Amino acid sequence: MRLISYAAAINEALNEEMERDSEVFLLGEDIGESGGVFGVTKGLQERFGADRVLDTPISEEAIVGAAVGASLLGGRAVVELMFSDFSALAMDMIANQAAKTHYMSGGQLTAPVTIRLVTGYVGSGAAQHSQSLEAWFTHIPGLKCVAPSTPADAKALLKTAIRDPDPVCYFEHKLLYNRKGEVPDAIEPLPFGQARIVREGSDVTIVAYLKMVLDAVEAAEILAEEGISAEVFDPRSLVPFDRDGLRRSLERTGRLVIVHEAPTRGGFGAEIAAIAAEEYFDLLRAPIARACGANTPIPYAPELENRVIPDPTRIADAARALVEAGSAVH
Amino acid sequence: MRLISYAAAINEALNEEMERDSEVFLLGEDIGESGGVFGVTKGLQERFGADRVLDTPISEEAIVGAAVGASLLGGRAVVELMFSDFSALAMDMIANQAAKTHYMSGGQLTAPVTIRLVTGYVGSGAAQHSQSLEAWFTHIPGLKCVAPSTPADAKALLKTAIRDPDPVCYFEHKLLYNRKGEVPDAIEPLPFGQARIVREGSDVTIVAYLKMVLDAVEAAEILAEEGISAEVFDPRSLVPFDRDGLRRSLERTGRLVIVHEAPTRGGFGAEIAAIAAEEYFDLLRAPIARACGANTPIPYAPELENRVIPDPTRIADAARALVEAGSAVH
Amino acid sequence: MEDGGSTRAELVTLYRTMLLIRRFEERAAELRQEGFIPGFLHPYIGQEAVAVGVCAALGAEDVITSTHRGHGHMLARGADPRRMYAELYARVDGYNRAKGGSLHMIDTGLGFLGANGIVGGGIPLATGAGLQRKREGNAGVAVSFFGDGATNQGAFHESLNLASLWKLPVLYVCENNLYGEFTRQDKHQPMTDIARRADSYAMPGVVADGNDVLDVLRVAREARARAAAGEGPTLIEAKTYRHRGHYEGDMGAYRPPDEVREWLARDPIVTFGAWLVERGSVPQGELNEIAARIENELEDAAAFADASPHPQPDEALEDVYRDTYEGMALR
Amino acid sequence: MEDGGSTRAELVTLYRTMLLIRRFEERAAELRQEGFIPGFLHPYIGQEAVAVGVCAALGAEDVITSTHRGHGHMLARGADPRRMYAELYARVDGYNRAKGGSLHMIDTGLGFLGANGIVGGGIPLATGAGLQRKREGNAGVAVSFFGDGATNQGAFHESLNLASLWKLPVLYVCENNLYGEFTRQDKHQPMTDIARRADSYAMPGVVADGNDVLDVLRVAREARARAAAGEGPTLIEAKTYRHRGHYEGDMGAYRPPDEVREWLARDPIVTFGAWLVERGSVPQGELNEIAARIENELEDAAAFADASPHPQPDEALEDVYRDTYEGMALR
Ligand SMILES: Cc1ncc(C[n+]2csc(CCOP(=O)(O)OP(=O)(O)O)c2C)c(N)n1
Ligand SMILES: Cc1ncc(C[n+]2csc(CCOP(=O)(O)OP(=O)(O)O)c2C)c(N)n1
Ligand SMILES: [Mg+2]
Ligand SMILES: [Mg+2]
Repeated sequence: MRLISYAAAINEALNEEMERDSEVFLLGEDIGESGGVFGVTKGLQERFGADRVLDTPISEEAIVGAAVGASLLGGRAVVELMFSDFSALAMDMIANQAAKTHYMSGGQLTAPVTIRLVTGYVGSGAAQHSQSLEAWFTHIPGLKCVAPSTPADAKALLKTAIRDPDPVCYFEHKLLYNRKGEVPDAIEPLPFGQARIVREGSDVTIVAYLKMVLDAVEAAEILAEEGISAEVFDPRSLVPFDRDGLRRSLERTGRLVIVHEAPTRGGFGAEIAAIAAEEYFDLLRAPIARACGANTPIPYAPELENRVIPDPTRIADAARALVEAGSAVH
Repeated sequence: MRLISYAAAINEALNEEMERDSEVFLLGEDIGESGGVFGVTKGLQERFGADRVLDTPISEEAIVGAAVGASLLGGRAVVELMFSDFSALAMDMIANQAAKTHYMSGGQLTAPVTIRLVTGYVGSGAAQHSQSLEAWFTHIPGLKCVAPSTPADAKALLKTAIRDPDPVCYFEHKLLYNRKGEVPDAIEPLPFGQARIVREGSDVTIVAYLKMVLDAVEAAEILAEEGISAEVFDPRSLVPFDRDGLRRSLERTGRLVIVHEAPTRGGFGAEIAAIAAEEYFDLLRAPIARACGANTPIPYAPELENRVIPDPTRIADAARALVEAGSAVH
Repeated sequence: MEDGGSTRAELVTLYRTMLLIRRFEERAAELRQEGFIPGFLHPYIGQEAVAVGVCAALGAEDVITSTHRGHGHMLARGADPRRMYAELYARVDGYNRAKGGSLHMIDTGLGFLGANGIVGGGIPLATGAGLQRKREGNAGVAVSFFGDGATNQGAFHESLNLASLWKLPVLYVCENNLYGEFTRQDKHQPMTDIARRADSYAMPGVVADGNDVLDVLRVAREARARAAAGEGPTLIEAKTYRHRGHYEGDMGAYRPPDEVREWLARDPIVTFGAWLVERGSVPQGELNEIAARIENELEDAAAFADASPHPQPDEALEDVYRDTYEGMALR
Repeated sequence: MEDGGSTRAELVTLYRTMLLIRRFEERAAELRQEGFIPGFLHPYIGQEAVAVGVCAALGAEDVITSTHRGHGHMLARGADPRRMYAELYARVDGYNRAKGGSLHMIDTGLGFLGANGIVGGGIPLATGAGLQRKREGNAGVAVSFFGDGATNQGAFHESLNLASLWKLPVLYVCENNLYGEFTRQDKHQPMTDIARRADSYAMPGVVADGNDVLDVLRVAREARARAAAGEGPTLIEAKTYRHRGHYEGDMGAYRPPDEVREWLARDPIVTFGAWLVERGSVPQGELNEIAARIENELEDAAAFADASPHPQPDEALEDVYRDTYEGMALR
């Protein structure tokens, strides 16, 4: 076991996968010589050379497209979108090409590309550098989507993503990069679709991913002091999603709060709520609550940014309200 | 009252709005001289001239961007995306620019552009010409989204969209173009956020929009023969969404089936389900059901296409299951 | 015309392949009329010399991305007309198991990475394929076919810049048939020679007579040699014309009759056939036999398609993911 | 340098504006150091002659789209440093009510349609603004500033094609400062003169000395005249250099020291100041007074920003829609 940062864990995963398989290569804007604007790919170009860690022009559509095209012939391209907001420029290559290749071809061809999307708010990054757009991708059949919250998961899931035969959108959160966590010296790829119970509880289940897992845990601590036992559920991969894990958790708690940074309307939290309302309705002892981002762009000023992004207090308030109303309901 | 087609209704709305306001102009690929691949804009260039109905190169990002840019200075641009699938090439201009301009500028500037997205399956159009991508847009704060199912609504809502001060995504369904319906000789713009009860019922509410409204009505007829009274609820605009209307309907029925063509996972139906599970939980006498598109791309073969798109039978089955299970639940 | 050192057999094969494409498309149009083909069809008729000339310059390890007008490229690459018709018929023996249709036909065995429903969509993919070939030591090149209209897409610009910067082994083959859908070139771009756009990327740009299969072959050979030698990509503009409307059903009324007449008079197959005969080496009788054999082949292909079973509805749920985690990802 | 017929007063204003930008940016960097400014800052230092030269050629009805490095463009257009600092400070008196920050500053009153966080994002918007101006009978032109890196974006290609095809009154001003972020031009595109990319669109492309405010002014005047006369757009490449890192905090270690030294020696403000003095018309003392007045102005601007209130949290829920249907759309 070592205590390393989330960024270092991603770097290690890339390092080890490139070591393991010469078909793995990286491309992105300023990921090579300079090691990335967040330093995540530091040292990799020195180690593996400029033909396996490629600095690209500012051409999101072409670089994602090039990664997809190379993957059609067996290259294991890992392409970085420096800010996930820029995926808006590459949606055709992601959603119309990579996602649909296997299906349209009748199973002949696949695009096993890994797309790293640097996600979430960063502190006054404002409207075009702070978005959480995972809902665009979870809606597109053919894509898998993962969203790790710890260094260990970040490393294990990235290995899985790179080895996965399908295109994978790998969401990594800027504000987690410097967070440290325990990572085993040798770590195996983690199968997708296995949630992690971050903290056990019996009164309410709080589903959260990426940076919001930290806030959910804080919320659970606040609630614990009030005698409310909250379970924190980190799905880790959004597609596939661990439905059985959610069912088991709801069997314990009967109440559901969903948390993400992205705007509430049409966020992946809506899908989680729909799953629960369709399949686990009988387990619900209270309405479902979403403590998610406000339906606004991300503003610049800290006071405004804090207003639109969920925090432990708001998460705890939502959970508390359910527990108080909850038993009354049925 | 006249009986005209959905395509003709859209054409009339464009015609009358261009008549009314010289700032209204149209741009898109082959919308002018040839009147559009679906004939929706026929005659408009002859009538208003080539400088108000512009045929563009195949450059989705630039033409949507040009529409947005013109709207910043007061032009009322209406831009057509010949197939909504091609919006993947213009997402930056729609989601990062138009949607956020008013907010980022602190309310100084708006982009009152109307984006016409030609949506849905068409019969063996396959994976890149048949998508229903409305969920991408409903998730982005700053955009309004409308999805008419009848000629009258198509005309009234397009007028509202063009006059609206915010950017509006106007979804129109290919398979509705030739459907005729009653349209008043003079029609007023229809405020957004007002759902229409297509058919009243007391056992189950079926929410559907665009072409699926027709299938929902057929399903309701099937159910009626079995003595099940289904209400068909057409939100007409997705953003804003008529929550009060949904509540009133659920007060009558206590059961909810949601229908759309788009893949189930992360579709706008998930948002509707989440709203109901959050706000109208106490009104629900049964689990929520989604009779939506399969989580696959749209295949080419008719047999396969029919398998992944909801039809009256599948909608009726979902509703019946709720009614049968329903009362048992609580 | 210049034979550029092709053998008699090679020349005859060029003719045969062009005619196969022509007749495949004409027949497809009829079959669609008769209701056997449900989807869109964008006929390649008139442009045969481009696909055939380019593909004759390629090797087995080369790969291709194509367009909505892709039947010609696929046949020129050696695809099986039976499986192509079966796909158009939406039957299980089709190339894509009836999931793709005309717009998405793929034959990985031939390195044919697919038609594309997105104008310009194949260009970045070919660029990436070229990148992968370069990583393998320029073992083969990538070819991207696209039209004049596609050269106004951002994907074209970004891809050519990247390919030239990295000296990728890619042939960018623009089939300038003067129209993007119903819009004439002078209404969609302010210049005439698309090949000149290569200058923006310090890339060689060459114009070929797209109705002269030997000229296309010559130009493609040079470009392929340069690419394989690690000298980077080439933009080839083949000037040609589609004889029919944009898709089956479009009457092409927006095109001046004189223009159409003029181009029809330069039919790439008729002219090349005449050249083969005049040049004396190939008797008309041999060309007639070729034509007859093609009729039989297509007759057989249509019969094969017709006999092929319709897919089972639940097959629609397969192939979304190669690895579905026991179907979890499908939910 | 050639004064191109500018009056003494005009020349002094050019100097003053360049110096204002320089000092505004240097001070902003300090204020960020001291913790007054929360977000990213991309300093315009070194490129002042471009913004000032271009904006001096514009009229009141002209509009501008800018970039992530937009402070210089905005100040050259006449923006109020007090409201700019207030925005950087994230206070309510900022141009964007603290919602935008450096990357999104806007002053509609000045026709400044905004900085942009998306590289190349402003190019299609300026093209559309030009379209609107053309619809109004070329009442004014649109100017789009962008960098060398942005010229590899599809948006650049699509926009220039459209603008030239439709003869839109647009000035596309590329500030080639030799780097896109940390990547040198020769590593992001295979050519040197970006102005030549105009040829792909049958558009005039002109190179200007981006460190010579008078040369930029001359070139911009010609381009604006052509645009206003309905003769269409121009691509202007202004060769220049940023003195600092890509953003505050970046040390620019990736740049060869000689290169930096060489360009610093060509400082656009120092050279123009020297020229004004040598040319005799402007005594050094006058320039010193200008500098002193700027210090006061910026002192006052920073004080104004500091005194401006922080926004109330709930203001975050305003301005999503102009028309919220009583807040319905917000839910
Ligand atoms: C991104 C995109 N925009 C528009 C279309 C609709 N469309 C299909 S083919 C076509 C014309 C393409 O013209 P060109 O590139 O010259 O190819 P050609 O049809 O002439 O072979 C258009 C506009 C599309 N399929 N994809
Ligand atoms: C679409 C997009 N890709 C990447 C970035 C990150 N980024 C911000 S500035 C920049 C460099 C831009 O270079 P250039 O266009 O030359 O402008 P300069 O910074 O030199 O003024 C990059 C890559 C971005 N903001 N937007
Ligand atoms: Mg064409
Ligand atoms: Mg630069």
